[in-house]
Amino acid sequence: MIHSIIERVDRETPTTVSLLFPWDRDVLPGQFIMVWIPGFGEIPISLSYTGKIKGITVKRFGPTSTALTELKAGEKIFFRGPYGNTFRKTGGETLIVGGGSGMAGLLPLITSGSHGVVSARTRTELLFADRFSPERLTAVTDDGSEGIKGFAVEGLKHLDLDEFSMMYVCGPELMLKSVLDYISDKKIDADFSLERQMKCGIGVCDSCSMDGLQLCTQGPVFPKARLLNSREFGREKLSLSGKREKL
Amino acid sequence: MIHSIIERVDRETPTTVSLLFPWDRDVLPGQFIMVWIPGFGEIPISLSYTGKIKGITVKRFGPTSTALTELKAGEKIFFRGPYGNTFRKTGGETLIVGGGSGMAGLLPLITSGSHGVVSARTRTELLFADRFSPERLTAVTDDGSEGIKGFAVEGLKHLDLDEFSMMYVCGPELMLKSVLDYISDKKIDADFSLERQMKCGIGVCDSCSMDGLQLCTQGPVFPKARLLNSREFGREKLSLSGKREKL
Amino acid sequence: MANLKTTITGIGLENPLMLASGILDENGYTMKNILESGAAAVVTKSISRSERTGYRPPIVAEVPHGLLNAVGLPNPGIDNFGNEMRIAREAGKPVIGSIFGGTAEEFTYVGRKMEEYGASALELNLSCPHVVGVGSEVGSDPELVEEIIAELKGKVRIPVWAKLSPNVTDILEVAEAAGKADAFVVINTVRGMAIDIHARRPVLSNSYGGLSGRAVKNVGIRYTYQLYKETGKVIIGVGGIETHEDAVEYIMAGASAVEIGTGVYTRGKTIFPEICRGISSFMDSEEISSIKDMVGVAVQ
Amino acid sequence: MANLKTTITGIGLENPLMLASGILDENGYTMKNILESGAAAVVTKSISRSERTGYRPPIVAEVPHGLLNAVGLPNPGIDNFGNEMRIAREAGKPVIGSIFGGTAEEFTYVGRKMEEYGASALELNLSCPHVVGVGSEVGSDPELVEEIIAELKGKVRIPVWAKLSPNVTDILEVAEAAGKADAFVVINTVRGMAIDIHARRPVLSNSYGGLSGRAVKNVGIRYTYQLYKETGKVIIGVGGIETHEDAVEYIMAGASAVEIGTGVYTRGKTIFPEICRGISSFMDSEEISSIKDMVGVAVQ
Ligand SMILES: Cc1cc2nc3c(=O)[nH]c(=O)nc-3n(C[C@H](O)[C@H](O)[C@H](O)COP(=O)(O)OP(=O)(O)OC[C@H]3O[C@@H](n4cnc5c(N)ncnc54)[C@H](O)[C@@H]3O)c2cc1C
Ligand SMILES: Cc1cc2nc3c(=O)[nH]c(=O)nc-3n(C[C@H](O)[C@H](O)[C@H](O)COP(=O)(O)OP(=O)(O)OC[C@H]3O[C@@H](n4cnc5c(N)ncnc54)[C@H](O)[C@@H]3O)c2cc1C
Ligand SMILES: Cc1cc2nc3c(=O)[nH]c(=O)nc-3n(C[C@H](O)[C@H](O)[C@H](O)COP(=O)(O)O)c2cc1C
Ligand SMILES: Cc1cc2nc3c(=O)[nH]c(=O)nc-3n(C[C@H](O)[C@H](O)[C@H](O)COP(=O)(O)O)c2cc1C
Ligand code: FES
Ligand code: FES
Repeated sequence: MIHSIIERVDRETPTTVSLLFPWDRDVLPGQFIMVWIPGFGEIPISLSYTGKIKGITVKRFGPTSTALTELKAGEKIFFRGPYGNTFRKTGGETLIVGGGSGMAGLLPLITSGSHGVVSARTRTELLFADRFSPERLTAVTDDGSEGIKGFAVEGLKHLDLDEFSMMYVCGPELMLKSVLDYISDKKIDADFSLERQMKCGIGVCDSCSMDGLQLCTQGPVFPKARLLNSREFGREKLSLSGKREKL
Repeated sequence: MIHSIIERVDRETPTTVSLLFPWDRDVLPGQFIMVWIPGFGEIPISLSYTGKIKGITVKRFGPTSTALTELKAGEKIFFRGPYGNTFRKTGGETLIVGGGSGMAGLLPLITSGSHGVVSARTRTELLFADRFSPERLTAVTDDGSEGIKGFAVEGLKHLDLDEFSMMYVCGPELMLKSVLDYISDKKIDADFSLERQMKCGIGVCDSCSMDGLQLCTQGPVFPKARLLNSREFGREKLSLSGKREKL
Repeated sequence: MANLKTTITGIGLENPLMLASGILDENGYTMKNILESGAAAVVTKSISRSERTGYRPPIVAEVPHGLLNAVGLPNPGIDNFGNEMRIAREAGKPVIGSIFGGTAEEFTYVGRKMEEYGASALELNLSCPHVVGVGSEVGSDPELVEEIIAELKGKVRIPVWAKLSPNVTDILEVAEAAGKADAFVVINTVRGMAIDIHARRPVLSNSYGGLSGRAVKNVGIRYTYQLYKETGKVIIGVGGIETHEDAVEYIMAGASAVEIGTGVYTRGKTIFPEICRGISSFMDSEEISSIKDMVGVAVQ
Repeated sequence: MANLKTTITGIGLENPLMLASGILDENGYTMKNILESGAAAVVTKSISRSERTGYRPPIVAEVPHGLLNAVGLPNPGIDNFGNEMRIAREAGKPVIGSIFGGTAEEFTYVGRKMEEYGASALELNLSCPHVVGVGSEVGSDPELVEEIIAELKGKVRIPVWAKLSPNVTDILEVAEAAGKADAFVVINTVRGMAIDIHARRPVLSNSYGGLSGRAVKNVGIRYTYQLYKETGKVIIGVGGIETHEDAVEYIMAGASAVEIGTGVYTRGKTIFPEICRGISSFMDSEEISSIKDMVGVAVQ
């Protein structure tokens, strides 16, 4: 295990915090680490800060992620990685589409030229919406408390996708699927960063697999073309025990 | 184990052959390899050729060395190494003193400016005597069949040691001891390459040790100064079982 | 080009390399992908009668020269595994069903279902916890092993391989009990543990785990050699294979075929074709014409 | 600067690092040299009643991440070992006598002589071949172990450490039999083998050997943890220690002191002072003031 000392904790939303810590290692946007909270568990978390100081942005969920959001500056953080691949680079204007904590892994991609579609359950949970200039932000909330009411794909419908050279998408798999379905016959290319159950992070346990590919080693980022003909994406996954289930 | 194919076999004396084989590795004069003859045993042998093509020069003794002298060109040779340290470099004229197969490890040191004291039991066993120009060779045989009769140290007595900047000595330990005793109060410096029982070659078995030093990792070459105050050199060694014995 | 084809307990293999149980073999599509990557066969994750979720992560720890794992034998239960078998078998190569249980009845139930699903052979994982004697494994209870295999051999027609644990005082005693099996598979993981000194606790949620990878290669070679020499059985070697030299070492020690687990993590799925190429050129340079001609040649 | 002093079964050590048995401890001058290099104590080569020459070379094979050895327990016999003990003790630090035999009488004869020679403790190497049950070791015969230790404890005053083999199904059974020992030492080497595929035969002249070094570290950690947790005894950890992190890992798993063997080969004799420096700065940065404060802290 690698360990570091947390330097700063930023509260991003009522349920989400960023933890910043020094780690002298080159990492790429899209890559993740397996974060270990001794006594609780180990979970995959994207690197939201990929500069000299690294950072993660975590949403409270079960016991492990909750323990993680309760860490303080000065405390140790344990992890291994970095794991996984990165996004394709592109010139031109990019569209960044994040749902819930999915914005965390997209943060390193945001530039002054990016347009964002940020979706969340409710207005207070819109993560990193402030990182886009207001005229380049499309906010979407399930409850309509801010921006467009509905799911992320509703936000896309308000945009002219031909303006963008590339779309980067991260969020719950069903959201990704709806985005993929929406753009399947459109010109725009896209990279999707997927999240599935990950037990090992290193390509041995098969818990994260889709179509025979391991999200942890061959993903988590997949190009639009790869997902279009998928047999499992957005449809089926294996449970903790390995039981095939509908998504 | 490393393996190579023997390229050439040179008969050097009735009991001694050189085996030459390619091995793409930098080695230094004085270093040795542990040569394995499957089914017979494994023994330490100095590298007598240290250029691009490597070579060893082996005298028939027990089963393993005998099997080694019977290998033919085209056959495989198995070994590990290189192990051990090397001789100190020096300018000026050097004196090379080798007894029996001890000349093997000294071969890489012979230059056109070297003077040699080559000793052996009998004239046909004088190893590498032909590598010195005749006027720079002092041959010594136990039986007086060539050159000076007696042991190596007798050869030294016929030379003015002040002419040499350095002496390199290799041979049976008692020969080395008599040489050391002879030069102990003389100005000449010397490097001695020692041979003791070696079972592992890598500094774990303690079978080759002398004064707490391992010949295989901290030797086999020791400077005159180190040997002068030795408690074990030329006096005592441990047997195959580890029993302390007089040399 | 040397011919890598071989057979193991009557099952034809296009090369001697199989995927080991527990590594990338829970999802049918993954198994299919591994077969398409060049493995001659895959062994499924070990399957039991009932569903198990396994342990909470951390379930693996990357240690120097190997992996430590305590996955906790998660599996959907044999009744839920038919779909994965069907998908894996689309590759048209042998799929070996790894099964485990605590009693002969459990093994038999699961084994018969595996046969129905089209498994080419059964691999019995005898290293699972055994309820009666606390702390011990099924595989260290020779009577139970004998009973399981006798029972299974009477109930299924496909070959039965017994995968033995290295964590025993005397493997020959277990091998004798498993004497009715068609082949022995050695080794399963070696028990081990890793502690994080900064967190001051074991890394794996289960504390204890099983060591695999390069660290255990020489242990696997030893058991392969010993079982080949002392029992004369068909042996399948597994443990720490990452290069073609490792595979050949197992074969010369007596293995008729080998399995690769941790090597897939250290070298990727291309390990299968890469090792095949390596074996093939080794055989060419040593003028060996078939895999069978190498089996056990180093055994004295 | 953290204080590295500690004690083990009443023996004061200037730091927790000792030389393991069988590595550079046949010649008294070598043991003295190792003590002067910074080891707190040395354990001698295992000594028996009668002289033994051991096996013909190759007696070691360098394998990835460790060493395989089959030295064959060469030793001059206890009656010829007094001189070496005297020379080693000139360093003024504890010398632990490792002894072995096939019967309680042999152990007692050798142990009493070792005590006479000034050994600070006896380490019983229970991993030597046992004549009665062919193929098995003294250490896998609990009754014999119990008898040896009972007998010795009645005949010598110095502490008795039992060095246990990792090659057993259930170490707790052996530990129970060895319950009268003052400490347990784990682990001895793990059985293994290496085959040279170009020579097509085992490398070691004895074919089988014992694996040591990094490859076995996690096995040693596991046994240290298990014995500390289940028996509450004083534990001495050994196996694969090459860095200060390794040493601390053993100590946190329950070891009161550790031994280093193969590390002397991979890192040289300076491994002792280097690891001491490393432990010391680790303790400083973690604000731990004594070795004893780390012993077993990772045990759940
Ligand atoms: C590549 C990737 C990147 C991600 N990035 C982020 C990010 O940046 N920010 C973010 O907030 N989220 C991220 N996530 C999602 C995040 O990993 C999950 O939300 C998180 O795992 C949930 O943690 P938890 O507290 O619910 O886990 P817990 O409930 O504490 O469980 C911990 C682990 O144990 C497993 N587990 C639980 N119970 C059992 C059991 N009985 N048996 C076996 N296993 C069990 C869980 O599946 C989980 O793996 C990412 C996920 C992936 C795959
Ligand atoms: C650094 C070094 C360099 C050397 N260089 C050369 C050189 O260049 N040329 C040369 O000719 N010689 C050289 N020698 C000497 C050479 O190593 C010996 O002459 C050789 O070991 C003798 O081989 P053998 O055939 O008698 O061995 P064998 O009798 O076959 O024995 C092989 C090994 O087994 C050991 N052994 C034998 N019986 C037993 C037993 N019962 N139990 C345990 N072990 C046993 C032996 O001690 C030996 O190590 C060198 C020696 C050293 C130390
Ligand atoms: C993550 C992991 C999970 C494993 N699960 C199983 C299993 O379910 N059943 C089994 O028989 N062996 C299992 N094993 C053991 C392997 O099949 C194999 O015997 C062992 O890892 C040694 O081979 P390797 O060094 O090539 O990995 C597992 C090994 C690993 C690393
Ligand atoms: C060459 C060699 C010889 C050994 N001889 C002995 C021995 O005589 N007695 C003994 O108890 N252990 C012996 N051992 C085992 C070590 O003492 C130690 O238990 C083992 O090597 C694990 O520690 P390491 O990884 O630090 O070497 C030997 C180990 C090696 C490598
Ligand atoms: S998380 Fe285990 S294979 Fe991806
Ligand atoms: S030959 Fe073994 S220590 Fe030198």
